[in-house]
Amino acid sequence: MTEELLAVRDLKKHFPVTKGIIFMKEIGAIKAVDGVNFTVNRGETFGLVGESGCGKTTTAKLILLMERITGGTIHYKGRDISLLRGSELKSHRGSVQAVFQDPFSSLSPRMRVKDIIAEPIVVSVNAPSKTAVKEKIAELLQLVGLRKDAGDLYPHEFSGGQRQRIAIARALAPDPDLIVLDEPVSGLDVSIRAQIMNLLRDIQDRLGISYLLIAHDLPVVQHMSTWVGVMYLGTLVEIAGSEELNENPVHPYTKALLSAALPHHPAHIREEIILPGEVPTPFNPPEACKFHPRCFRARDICSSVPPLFRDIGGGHFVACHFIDDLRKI
Amino acid sequence: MKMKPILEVKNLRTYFYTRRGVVKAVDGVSYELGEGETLGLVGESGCGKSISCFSIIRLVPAPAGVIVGGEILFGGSDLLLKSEEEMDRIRGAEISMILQDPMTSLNPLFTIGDQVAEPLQIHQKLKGEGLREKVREMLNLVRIPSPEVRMKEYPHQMSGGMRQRIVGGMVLACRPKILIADEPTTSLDVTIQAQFLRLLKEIQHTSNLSMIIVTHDFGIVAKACDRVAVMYAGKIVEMAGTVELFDNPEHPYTAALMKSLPKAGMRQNRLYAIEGQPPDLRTLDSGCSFAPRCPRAMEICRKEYPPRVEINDGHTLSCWLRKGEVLND
Amino acid sequence: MKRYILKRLVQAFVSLFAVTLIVFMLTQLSGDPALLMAPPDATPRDIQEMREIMGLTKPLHVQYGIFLADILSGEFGRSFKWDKPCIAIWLDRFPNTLLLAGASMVITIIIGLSFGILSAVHVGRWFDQFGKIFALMGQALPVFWLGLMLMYLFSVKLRWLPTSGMGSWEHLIMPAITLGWFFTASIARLTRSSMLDELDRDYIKMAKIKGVSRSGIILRHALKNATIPILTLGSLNFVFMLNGTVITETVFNWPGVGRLVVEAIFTRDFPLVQTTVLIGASFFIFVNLMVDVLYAYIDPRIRYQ
Amino acid sequence: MKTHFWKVFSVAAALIAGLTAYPGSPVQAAPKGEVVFVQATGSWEMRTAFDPHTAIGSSCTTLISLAFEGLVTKDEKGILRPALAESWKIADDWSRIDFFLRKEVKFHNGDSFSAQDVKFSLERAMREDMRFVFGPEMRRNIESVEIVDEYHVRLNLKAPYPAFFDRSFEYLAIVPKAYIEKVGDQGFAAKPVGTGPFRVVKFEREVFFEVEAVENHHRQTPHIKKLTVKVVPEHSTRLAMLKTGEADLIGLSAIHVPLVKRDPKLRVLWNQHTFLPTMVFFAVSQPGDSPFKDPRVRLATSLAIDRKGIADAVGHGALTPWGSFLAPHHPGFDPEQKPPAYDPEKAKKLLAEAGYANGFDTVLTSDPTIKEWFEAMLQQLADVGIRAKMDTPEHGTWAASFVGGKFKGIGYGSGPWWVGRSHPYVALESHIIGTWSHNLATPEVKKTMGELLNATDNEAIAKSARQVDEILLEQKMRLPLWSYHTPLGAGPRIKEFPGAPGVVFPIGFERLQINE
Amino acid sequence: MSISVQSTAVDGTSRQESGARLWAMVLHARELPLFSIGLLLLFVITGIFGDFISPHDPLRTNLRAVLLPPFWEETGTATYLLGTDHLGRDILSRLICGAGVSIEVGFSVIIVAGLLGTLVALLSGYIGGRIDAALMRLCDIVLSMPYLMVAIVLAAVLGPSKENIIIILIVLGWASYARVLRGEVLRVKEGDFIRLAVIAGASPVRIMFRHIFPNIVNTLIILATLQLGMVIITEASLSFLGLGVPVPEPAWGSMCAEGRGYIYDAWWIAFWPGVAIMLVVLSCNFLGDWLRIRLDPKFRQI
Repeated sequence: MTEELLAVRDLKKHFPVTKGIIFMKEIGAIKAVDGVNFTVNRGETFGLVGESGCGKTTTAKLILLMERITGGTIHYKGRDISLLRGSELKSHRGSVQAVFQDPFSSLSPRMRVKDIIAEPIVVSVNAPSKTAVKEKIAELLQLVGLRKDAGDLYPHEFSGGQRQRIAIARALAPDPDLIVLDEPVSGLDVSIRAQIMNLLRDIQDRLGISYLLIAHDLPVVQHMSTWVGVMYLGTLVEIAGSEELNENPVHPYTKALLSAALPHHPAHIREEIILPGEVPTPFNPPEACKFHPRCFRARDICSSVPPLFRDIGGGHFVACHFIDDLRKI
Repeated sequence: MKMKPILEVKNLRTYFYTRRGVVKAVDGVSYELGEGETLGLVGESGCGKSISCFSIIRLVPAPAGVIVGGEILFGGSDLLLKSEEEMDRIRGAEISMILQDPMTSLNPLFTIGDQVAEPLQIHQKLKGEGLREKVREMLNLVRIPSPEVRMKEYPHQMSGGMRQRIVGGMVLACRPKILIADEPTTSLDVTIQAQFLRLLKEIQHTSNLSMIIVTHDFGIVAKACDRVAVMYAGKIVEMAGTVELFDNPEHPYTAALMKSLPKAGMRQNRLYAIEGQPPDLRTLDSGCSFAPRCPRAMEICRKEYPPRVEINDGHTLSCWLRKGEVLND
Repeated sequence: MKRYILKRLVQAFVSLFAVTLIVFMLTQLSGDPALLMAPPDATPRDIQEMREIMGLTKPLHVQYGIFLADILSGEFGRSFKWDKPCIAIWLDRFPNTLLLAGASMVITIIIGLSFGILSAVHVGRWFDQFGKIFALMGQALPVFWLGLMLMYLFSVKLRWLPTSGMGSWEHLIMPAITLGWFFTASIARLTRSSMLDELDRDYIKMAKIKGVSRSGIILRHALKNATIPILTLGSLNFVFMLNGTVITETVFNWPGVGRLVVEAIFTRDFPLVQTTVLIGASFFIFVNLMVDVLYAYIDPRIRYQ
Repeated sequence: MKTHFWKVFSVAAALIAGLTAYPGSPVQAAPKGEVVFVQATGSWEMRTAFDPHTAIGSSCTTLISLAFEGLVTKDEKGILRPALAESWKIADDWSRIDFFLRKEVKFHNGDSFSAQDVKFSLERAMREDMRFVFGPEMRRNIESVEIVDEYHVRLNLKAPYPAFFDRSFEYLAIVPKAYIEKVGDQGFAAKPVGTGPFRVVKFEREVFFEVEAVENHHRQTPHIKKLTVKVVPEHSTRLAMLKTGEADLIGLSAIHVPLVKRDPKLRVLWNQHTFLPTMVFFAVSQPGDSPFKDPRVRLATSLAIDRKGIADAVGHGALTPWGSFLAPHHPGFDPEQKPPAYDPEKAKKLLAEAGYANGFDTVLTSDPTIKEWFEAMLQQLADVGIRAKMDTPEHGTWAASFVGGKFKGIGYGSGPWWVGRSHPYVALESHIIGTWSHNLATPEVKKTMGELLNATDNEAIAKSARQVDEILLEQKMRLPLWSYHTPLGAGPRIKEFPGAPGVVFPIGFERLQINE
Repeated sequence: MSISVQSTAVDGTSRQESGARLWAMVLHARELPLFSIGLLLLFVITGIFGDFISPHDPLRTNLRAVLLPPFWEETGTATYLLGTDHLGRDILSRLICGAGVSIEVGFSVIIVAGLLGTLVALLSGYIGGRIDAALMRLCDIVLSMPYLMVAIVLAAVLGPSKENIIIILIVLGWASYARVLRGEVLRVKEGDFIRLAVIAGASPVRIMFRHIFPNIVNTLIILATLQLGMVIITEASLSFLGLGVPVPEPAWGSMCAEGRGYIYDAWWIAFWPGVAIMLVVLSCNFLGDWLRIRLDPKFRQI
């Protein structure tokens, strides 16, 4: 039925913090990503949601092989890609593409749109002929809803929404199976946001592509995703199907996030769970359950024993000691 | 619910004279703000909502930006006729403002204490222990833990949420009557956003503060505002009480914006999307500025700007559709 | 911070070592001091003897070793021409250069800063334009040309100021202006642009919102923040002044390090050239370090790192 | 805050305005009886602060002549005159020189002068650790210094040593034995004491030197009370100082001569015939082929140069076209030796004869300090077909290449450096057979120079000198171009200052008279 | 300030603007510094075609016409419009041909030093790590050298010639480009388009030259315009010490330095090259300033 495209297991990224002038001594680490597990299935969207500093963007960078991992594995189409080097890496590049938040900084300002879109194809190991590239560009432009002659223009001649379309076209160019969408709509105006979200959904329906969507905005993630993972301070605290998460959130943090999400009608204001304090720094984070200092359910055990990330049925994973209590609420 | 207006903006027009033409950033905006009321100004970026607020306190970026017309009545007199020195006495003491980005709103070289103290020194001529006491009080008010310590610290030592609270404490130090909050939570994380909005509301209740909240997010409006004005291309297209507006959005733009927002917890198939781009404010013609994107645009929409009419108690609208209906009735 | 300073010191040490090597190689390549000092009727034998006495006949690596040892001893070697420790000669002259550079710096700072601030406040108006042209003139004219013109005007024509030399404060005016004008431009321009930068920031808007007066905004909020780049440039300019008084000192016959080094170069007084260049380089490195420390003093963001 | 800033600002502005507008500091002339002389070179060519026996260069002549005396000196005609020696006698075989000393001479500190001091001074100058520039030369030539009696000193020589008299007048100051033995070399250098017409008041190396007149000096009491010598390397600045009256006397750059002449208050004083700029055919001493190895080409070069034209245009009176290697004050000088007339046509013919009808390319090297003269020549040489590319290395590099014999083509030769060398051998030695000869000395020249060296009576000297001159002119390996006169700029207060011929760095300040 | 959605918004959310549009603006802008550009064009044209334009041979001395004043003075002649120098050479011709020398020196220095600096900046900024550390140390060393002193030493060692002056100014000049441009590279490197290029599999060389270089070229040009003036002034300073472009070649700096001796009675010898230097340097500065403002999105729309 569903086919695993990307499987991330116990993914870790620690940035060492050093001291010393000539002889560097490690005095600790920033644990940006600290043991993350999730799976992206073919043709589906996996959404990662969390607040700033929770490690979701670092996770994306690791999957895109822009940073070396500290630990764990990233299996893509059954192969561990985390340790690829040289020509293997080069030939892997292209099969996972990305769209980033800022449509202004993600297009090289000094290149024509057609060159920008063609770049992933042109630099690939077996680049197709010029005419093939040309056809491909025309096809992609049409797919993302831009005029044919858009290719000859420079990025600055487009508005934010149009640029994001160009960025999507570029990401589609090498026919990737997975696109990492890092906050693809948060830089856009409200009226444009819907256009792009629709476009992304249409493309997925037509091409069967998988998305790894990263965003801080819960409604957006829920709208786009099949599965949603909630991240807090470098770890996943909960994974569930999009609607399941809305209806049966289990982890206290997920509950808080949902309660804080803005209503779409004044009458719909939920009971608010205001979390005390702020997200701690990932440098020497809290022991055991990282959420316990802000958690309204925290007990002694939370600061001593790390909770397991458990399946509580139907692919709903939660990392909390009090799952059963919480489910009742 | 008729309240005594504390601030009346009448036909405000603020233009920017650039080398590439005149930008009519605010073009005939009128509204009033009742005592203790929260007014939401909603619109997409570039619609003029921020500039209209900066116009109130006469801080339009010079020399390009010029307030070319209108009246801003506050306490019985027109702010636009006041001298610069008089305005200095009003700013911070009577009318204050919070900007979007707490990371840049504080002067990095001064301590928190100094910055919160500054308006008190200027307007209330406080000195020494009295000043310190007042600063401590303000920091307590905005929930800064251990204010005595924090006073001596610098902005970069604070997190974003804390900085925004400090900004709040700073601008409210002299107990102004009006607070303008320009996208006060946009750059904050969801959970912190919730904290801050609640704090603002609390302070408002205790001190009978009138607020204008500028935002692009209907969620914030739903959560925090009593009345809403929707702006498009430098003009208010619709204004109503919050519940009324959410229940009966009359302007096609308002309605479309609301429909284009993804709803939490639902994986809808498609969102409603407004086609096209917001207009270039330099090249507006005489018709309704939303007409080019409006699915229900009529002949007259392209020719003449619709007048503002009151269609319900406190619900005003500028749209030929409704005007037409009214006429037909 | 301490760690950072230490790290920088180590780097500075490495840089300085490289500088000694470069300077040594350069001077050694440049010619024969014995020949240049001897009068025309000295015979080749006399000249050779002088060379031996100066230690120029030793192998290069030995000479370099001696040079390093001399630096470490603190004497920096003995000048060929003066037969004194170079450091002593340098110390004799340096106060004069310091005085000149100091006076120039004062002029530069006062004029540059006020022009910069006023230009920023009156951006685009006539004062801005005038200030720009005035400031740039200092950089657009060869220093010696400017110096001679000033001398012609103020000494020869108007007879207000003495032409040259050191003595009363009147002697200081023209050289200080000549030297300072050149640097005023950069300070004025930088002050203007960093003031404009700062005036554009959110915290300035916040200050206005708080009701801070115009002068308070300019002088208290913006200027303090704009100080950081100005401080960098100002202190580097000061080093450039200390090292770059060559022309001014020659024109106005100011007995400073600049004149000393020119003469040392022309007479191939290697130890003296090496000393001045080396000290000049260490100034640069040292001042750079000082500026970073000063930053920390001004900017809490750096202080608490 | 606001007022504070404007206060500071206005004070600063007022200060600047005050500084520039303050009229009360007019440029001041030296007080009555005092003279300021501004010297050109920045070189204080003594190793140790002020010890004449550590002299390593020539520009300290003026300073030494003020405070010190040698055994002999020169008068305004350039003739050797007694100074501390009343008379002297050179042995016919150059085996010794006897000096009979002046009596009742006192050093500035009151010590009496005697033969002891002469022996001490000469031996001190010969000491290796003094590193006196002529120390090696003295050690080569002087066997011993012998005190015959209190006022009679004998130099026992190893070889003929005519240069001794020139060294005596320029460098070989006689210093007080007792004083130096008391205060040591360092003490002496810091507070020098001599027998000169002026006594040192204070000095700062390379910056200024202040002396005051010695009353009742045994030779001549100076007319002025005080003299300050300043060192200002930039010629335009020196001129400005002269014009403002800050300087009474300056070392003038030749290019400023017309200016000074035009100013009715100022005068130009000349020290005649200081040195002879020559054109040297470097190529002759170089291996390989060169057009200049043909004497006809060299003659053509000589004929192609308009010596007078250049002298008029850029010499400003400092240059006199010259046809001899000797100066008028040298025995054997022949006033009939004139430079050849400017004749480009003949030059072209000669070049054609030599096979260079279409000309050829070469290099013309010049020291940067006098480059105008040779710049002016480029055109004239090109007119006859000698297309020279000019090269002006920095002085130090130029000197090293010259002495190293590394130049190609043709170029500036800096001498004979007459500078008051009264003996023709001494005047010619360095450039004709010595350090600066660029390997151009032929055996014939060397032999004749040897004869000149050994000659003792004036006639023999004159004969040999003329012979050397003629051989050199015949060989045409270097051409005399102009005789150079060193200009001094004198302000209105200078009444009279008879210079000494050939002296670049002026001496004889005791003869300087001023208007009051 | 513009209020269209795609450009800098009034709300203060300034966004990075692209270079190509800015260039278009540069070309279409109404406030071109016409005077500066005209002067620099004149400078370049005379520099290139100087030999054809100049009324006389700039090297031709005429000892019968030395120190002639400009034509409007009593003794001046129309043959020598701006007068003659101490060797009777035509000042106008020397000025015109001197532009060529100044261009040759100025442009070779700013081009070579600029490109060298750019290369170092790209390697250092993009690749980072040890290469960065080593190159920046080298930069430090060069920058720490007292500029004029070392220039004098170098000029004395190498000997004054046009080529050597160029070499010296390049050796001492590249580091400041490298420093500034490295900062730019670090800034540009943070752009998402660089990340996307990596993801697309572009090689480091491609990223450096195809992506980063076009985005720092503005800064390079601005720096170069400002440096051009510095180069001309430094050459003049070296000439003053007798270490500039040697005679008889008519470089402005050396003309000025040589003419200074005549400043009191033949002011025109040093005056005209001085004015020429001043105008060109001023123009460079104005153009540089103008470019800086035009190419900086923050100032652009005011």
